[in-house]
Amino acid sequence: MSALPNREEKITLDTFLRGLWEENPVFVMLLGLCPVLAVTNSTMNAIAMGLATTFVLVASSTLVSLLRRVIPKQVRIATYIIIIATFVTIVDYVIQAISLDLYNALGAFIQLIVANCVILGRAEAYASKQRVGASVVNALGMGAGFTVALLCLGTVRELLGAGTILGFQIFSANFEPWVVMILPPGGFFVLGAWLLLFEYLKQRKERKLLDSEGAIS
Amino acid sequence: MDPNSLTFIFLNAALINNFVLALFLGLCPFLGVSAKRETAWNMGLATMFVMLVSSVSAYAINWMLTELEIEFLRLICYIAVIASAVQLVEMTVKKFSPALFRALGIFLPLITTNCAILGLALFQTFREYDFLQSLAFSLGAGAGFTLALMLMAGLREKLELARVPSVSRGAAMSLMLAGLLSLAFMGFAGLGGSHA
Amino acid sequence: MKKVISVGQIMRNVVYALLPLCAWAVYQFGISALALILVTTLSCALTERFFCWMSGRPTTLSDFSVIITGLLLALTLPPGFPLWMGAVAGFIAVGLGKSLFGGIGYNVMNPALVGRAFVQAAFPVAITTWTPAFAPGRFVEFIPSTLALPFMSPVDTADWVKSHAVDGFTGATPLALQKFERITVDSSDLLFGMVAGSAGETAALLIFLCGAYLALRRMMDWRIPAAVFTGVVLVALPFHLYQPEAFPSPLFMLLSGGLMLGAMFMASDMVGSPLTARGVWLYGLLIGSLTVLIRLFGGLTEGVMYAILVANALTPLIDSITQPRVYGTGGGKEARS
Amino acid sequence: MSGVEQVQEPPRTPSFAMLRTLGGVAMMAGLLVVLVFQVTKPIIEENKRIAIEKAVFRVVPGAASRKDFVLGAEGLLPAAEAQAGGETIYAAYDAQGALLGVAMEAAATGYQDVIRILYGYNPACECVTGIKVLKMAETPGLGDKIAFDPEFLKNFEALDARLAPGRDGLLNEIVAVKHGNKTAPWQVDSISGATISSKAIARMINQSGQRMFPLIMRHLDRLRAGG
Amino acid sequence: MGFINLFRKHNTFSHGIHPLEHKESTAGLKIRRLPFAPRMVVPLLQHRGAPAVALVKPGQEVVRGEPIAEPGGFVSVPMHAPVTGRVKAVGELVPTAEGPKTPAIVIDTYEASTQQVLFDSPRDPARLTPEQLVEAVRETGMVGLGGAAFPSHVKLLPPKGKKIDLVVINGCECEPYLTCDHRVMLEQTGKMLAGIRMVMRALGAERAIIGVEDNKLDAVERIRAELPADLDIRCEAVETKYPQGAEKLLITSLTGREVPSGGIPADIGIAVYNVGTMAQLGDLVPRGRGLIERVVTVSGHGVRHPGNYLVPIGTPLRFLLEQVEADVGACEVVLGGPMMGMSTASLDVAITKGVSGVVVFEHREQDGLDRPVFPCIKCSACLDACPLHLNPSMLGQLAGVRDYARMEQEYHLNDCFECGSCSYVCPSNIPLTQYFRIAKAVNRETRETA
Ligand SMILES: Cc1cc2nc3c(=O)[nH]c(=O)nc-3n(C[C@@H](O)[C@H](O)[C@H](O)COP(=O)(O)O)c2cc1C
Ligand SMILES: Cc1cc2nc3c(=O)[nH]c(=O)nc-3n(C[C@H](O)[C@H](O)[C@H](O)COP(=O)(O)O)c2cc1C
Ligand SMILES: Cc1cc2nc3c(=O)[nH]c(=O)nc-3n(C[C@H](O)[C@H](O)[C@H](O)COP(=O)(O)O)c2cc1C
Ligand SMILES: Cc1cc2nc3c(=O)[nH]c(=O)nc-3n(C[C@H](O)[C@H](O)[C@H](O)CO)c2cc1C
Ligand code: SF4
Ligand code: SF4
Ligand code: SF4
Ligand code: SF4
Ligand code: FES
Repeated sequence: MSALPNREEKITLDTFLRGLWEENPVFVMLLGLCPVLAVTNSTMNAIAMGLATTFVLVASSTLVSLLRRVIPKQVRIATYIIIIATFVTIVDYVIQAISLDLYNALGAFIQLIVANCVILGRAEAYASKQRVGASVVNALGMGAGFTVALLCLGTVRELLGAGTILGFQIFSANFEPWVVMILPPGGFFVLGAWLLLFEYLKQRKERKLLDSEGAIS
Repeated sequence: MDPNSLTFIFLNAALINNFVLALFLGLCPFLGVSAKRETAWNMGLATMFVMLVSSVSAYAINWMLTELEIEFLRLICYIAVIASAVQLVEMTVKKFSPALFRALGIFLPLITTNCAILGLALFQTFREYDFLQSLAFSLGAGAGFTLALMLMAGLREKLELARVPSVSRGAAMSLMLAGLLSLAFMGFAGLGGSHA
Repeated sequence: MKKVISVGQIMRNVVYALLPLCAWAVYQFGISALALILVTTLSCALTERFFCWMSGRPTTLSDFSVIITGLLLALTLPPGFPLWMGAVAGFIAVGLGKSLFGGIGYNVMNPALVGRAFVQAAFPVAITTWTPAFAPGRFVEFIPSTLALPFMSPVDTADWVKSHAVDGFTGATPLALQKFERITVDSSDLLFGMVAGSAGETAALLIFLCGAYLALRRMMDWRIPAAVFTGVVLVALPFHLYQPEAFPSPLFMLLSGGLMLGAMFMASDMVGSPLTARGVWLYGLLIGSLTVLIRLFGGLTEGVMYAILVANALTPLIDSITQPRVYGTGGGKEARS
Repeated sequence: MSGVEQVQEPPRTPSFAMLRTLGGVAMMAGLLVVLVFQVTKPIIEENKRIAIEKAVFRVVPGAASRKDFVLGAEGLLPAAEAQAGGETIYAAYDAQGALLGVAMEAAATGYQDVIRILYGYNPACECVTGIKVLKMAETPGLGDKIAFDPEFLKNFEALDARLAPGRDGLLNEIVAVKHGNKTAPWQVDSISGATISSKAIARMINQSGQRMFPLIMRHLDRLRAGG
Repeated sequence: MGFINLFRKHNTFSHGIHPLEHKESTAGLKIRRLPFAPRMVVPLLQHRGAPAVALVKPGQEVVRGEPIAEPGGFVSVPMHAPVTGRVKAVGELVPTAEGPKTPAIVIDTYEASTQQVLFDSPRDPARLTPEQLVEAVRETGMVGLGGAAFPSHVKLLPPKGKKIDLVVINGCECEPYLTCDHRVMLEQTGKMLAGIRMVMRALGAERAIIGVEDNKLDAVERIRAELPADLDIRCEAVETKYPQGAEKLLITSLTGREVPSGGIPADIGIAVYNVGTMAQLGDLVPRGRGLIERVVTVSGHGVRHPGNYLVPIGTPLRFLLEQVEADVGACEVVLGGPMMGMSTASLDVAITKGVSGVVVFEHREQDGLDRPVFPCIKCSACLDACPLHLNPSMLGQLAGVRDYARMEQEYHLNDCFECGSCSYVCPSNIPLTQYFRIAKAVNRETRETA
């Protein structure tokens, strides 16, 4: 985790991109894993969850940032939680209004967005100290990072587990799905495999860097 | 076995639909506090305890909200009431059993708002459990959480001594271990259902 | 002053003990079983080689442990299991079950069973599709599902089974028959492998003898199978006495399904089992009782694999509560004279 | 940072600021939620109604309208009038208003967890006319076929559920048999490889039917009349 | 839980191992004298405790049996000249089997040096008070000949408040190859019993038990035939099993009692002596002489004339091996028994008071040792072997990640007496005992620097 900015920050591309990669809440910080694993047995669910989370993230960051000068220290966490819970309740009803099927597929995990520490973490570590603009951009970045992670899992799991993406047949009709991928163990395995891949690439890069330095000196 | 019996609810929450390994609830503490058996045990106890408290409070709030017909405030109330209830109990414990407090203390504030606790409250509401069923559910969920945590901690301590390849050290390995545990727990599927 | 057995010797002997089982499987199920055994073993070996190469370690093929993994894996799969799925199982067994944690000695769960559990969850239909033993023409003709194209669904074997009309073959294992139809298969059929089931699990007597060879040569801890059997009997007997028609006898429990193979060759893998004698008893009793409970009250007909995996996961905890009592640290002995 | 400190400075006490903020935020939250709730409530209810209707019409083919009743201690009452709890049943009528069938829920433990279904019963032919799975956690590709496998669903298009002469239970127990072994119209032909899930469906219909069908027959007139 | 004793196998301890004995080639051979080497090397530290302090100067003449060094502290012993000759050097650094070099007195032997010991001051042990007896033992320079080389007089002065009521005499000789104690029991029975009598008197002990492994029943018979009537001394056969001779286990085998962890036999009122120690004391104290030679088993496939030799202390190993026509070219030489002994790199080390055997292995005999080391496969063979019921598997794994502190705190590292049983049985060929030695050394060092 890079040092948290204490001074108010200028909005740069980095404010957004940080959440997408360098501080990716799922792959790097390993936060909010429960929804990531629970709802990614299909791409559709992953997208819906990503959007819902991003919305709550952005909305609560905005409000927290707006109110940052009037919230006393002692009650700030309580306040944040109430704010977050409010937006989650809103999302919950909106999704029910949009599609009951989707709502049933996501189960309790919409409401559990409240417990997702990415959101509380952003509120506490960033939005409470930054201007609204920067907070929104940062929250969008984090939301995007979270959504990308959900998609990384959702597509792999749906593709292998059902042979489809977003319900469209990708492989030949005779493809034998790997059911385990949409079962709970599959969630762990796929996330584990992504982390392995990232670690492998990182180590390879470091080795190359070392090698090239060695060659120079 | 009757799906509404207390035993079945307990077993189901502990083994078949284990909170961590099958429902994906409480993963952050599961991955974060499972490096050592001792902390895992204390964390498990703390969680079980908080689950019990929140199950009781959720039952009470839900009853009240239903009476007042303001269910739409459920989520906000749950999270606020559970957090304060835990804080209250924490203060009581601190006063009457400092030893217990030392064991559980550091974990309590961390767990209060995590998704296993909230999930427990929400599930018992959705499934319309009565008071006793809610208790059995929370105890089962807590026991299952502790079991998963202890298993994980045991395995991780064992692997501390292994020559694990550099790539799989760390979070990736923990996830793979969780996957293997989850795979093993699939054997409990359908336990207690009558199939004759 | 070294004149004890080496790891390589132990592993080689286990391979020897497994060969009769493989031969029996081939005799029973024909070339499909042979092909399956070859494919899983090859897949395991190649995976081991690959991961050793990836992590820059010397190859460890020569210790033969990976051959055991391959053979045992094949023996636990249905004889008509598609070969490509067998290859997947082998890859997962060694990759996820062993190499990920550092290779031989460091795996936390039995690699062969990790592979099997994975394909059981991935391909639940294929792994519960049984074909008859002693089908005519089994030495010249593959079971059609065996040759499914990689990543493609296997063809339905129902017609093939019909065309080979083996007397009264129902496509159900003795355990499934017992559980769903309350038909108990004769013990003698179970002893000699005259039933449906995984390639290497059917002939209880042969498995017992091969395991006994290992136990006698002290390459395997006899306590583990003994404890598993005890656990089975302790749990199955009361139920059987209470309701003989509903709950099968302990003998049936011991001889049916993968219990014999699991107790003799898989629970006994020392890497995943506790260290002390007390720990091993606990571990074995746990496997035995869990197996019976899953069989009687679970959703699955067979529970040996899951029981062993769960017990493997419990091993570190069992170990921690069964440390040996060190000489001279109490236990009341000092007081005596 | 400085902003926070300013707020805490006297003359206003910190606890006043805390209360004010918490109260304010809570008010705002309440308002927002109520607002959204009010807006979405009709939509959601409509969604739910459509969902139930779709399900009822599916399990009672040919239905055009439905009425909800509660079958409980007080006997059969229209849902709106029922005070004490009971089991909700949905009576379905054709375009002319004639009773086509009754839909109700049933549940039992399947392979992984509890399976809940809605199924239709036709008092005229004394048979089950269709099922729809409402909730399950069966294995994808195996047990979950109970929801859509046409061959399996065909079992329930006219599943014999005649009452025994005493009118207090079924004449023939509804049971699942192994795939391909169906010989009687009250048997359910299992999905191969998912016997457990199939048996769960048969079992839940049997249990529910043993109890409910005699009651429905008793209140048939009321149901026919529609209230 | 007395009834459990009914099932306890009598006269043995639990666990332990059964290595091949290889005693047949020397067990029947009488003790023979070895000629003097032209140059003798007497290290000043041949025992546990403080080094001795030299009393002689270079160029000085010494007579066989004359004291040449005095004790350097309470836990220390004097040294005596093994030969008549001229001191060539004092304090010269010489190699040892353990590795680090140590100062020694080097003596050039006069060719005329006789086997006769001229340095005598006879006395009657029966007349000495216990205190005088202890002093007399100290003057002999006697250390434990069973291998540990702990100064014998120290064991005669038990810690305050501890009363010794039982003396256990260790005639197990559980190490493969070694037969020197066996020969001593057969050939010097009387001297040995005399030594036991002295020790019992010095300690005020009422009873003594001589424990002998049941592969030496001839020795048991011989001893039983000569047991004195006036003393409560018994001779018991115990199971032949390694490491039966470790004092803690021998005590358990003979009495069923356990020495507390971290304690010494004196804590339960017992003192343990080796049979060779007793025989030498029985010989030396009445004559007022010092310890200048001991019986050493020389054996192994690489030795042409294996046997038991009475070797002057300070004889260079190379000389000894020449005398028995050992083929040293392609061999590994172990001082002590093969299980506990040290494989020595240099042939210039001297035979010291603690060396009970010299075993010469041909390389092919060592086949197992160069097998590759595998990771621990948790086979639990080592747990079943460890006579102290430690968990060598876990200790080894912890050593692998250098968690030495945990080895000590949780897994009783300090109880391990490095018997080598675990390494012997390990199919993965893990040098467990070696790891434990290193771990203990590192822990000791960290404690000292802390
Ligand atoms: C559920 C749970 C989650 C945790 N998550 C984190 C985390 O994300 N980051 C972290 O540094 N410590 C985490 N910890 C460990 C912290 O509790 C640790 O004690 C804290 O970082 C120490 O901070 P302090 O030195 O400021 O007290 C977690 C602990 C628990 C029980
Ligand atoms: C991973 C896995 C998932 C399974 N899922 C189901 C399921 O969803 N429904 C079911 O009835 N049986 C399920 N089974 C159980 C077996 O398929 C069981 O043997 C089968 O139901 C017996 O039916 P059969 O007699 O037709 O083979 C599953 C088994 C495994 C290994
Ligand atoms: C593993 C081990 C094996 C031993 N084996 C013998 C033995 O066979 N004979 C023996 O006299 N002493 C043996 N000892 C030494 C004894 O424990 C004890 O130190 C000795 O008997 C005391 O007598 P001493 O001081 O007269 O030598 C052994 C020690 C250990 C640690
Ligand atoms: C008695 C015995 C049983 C074994 N059983 C298994 C087994 O069930 N599965 C397996 O993968 N390897 C087995 N092995 C081989 C080996 O221990 C295994 O590959 C290790 O788990 C690899 O670290 C066995 C070895 C022995 C000696
Ligand atoms: S706050 Fe919740 S989501 Fe965040 S780390 Fe803790 S348990 Fe996980
Ligand atoms: S190999 Fe040689 S030294 Fe080793 S036990 Fe055998 S004979 Fe003895
Ligand atoms: S060397 Fe130590 S750990 Fe090994 S067997 Fe001997 S006493 Fe036990
Ligand atoms: S004998 Fe060796 S391989 Fe076996 S448990 Fe002990 S250390 Fe491990
Ligand atoms: S515990 Fe972290 S998201 Fe569930």
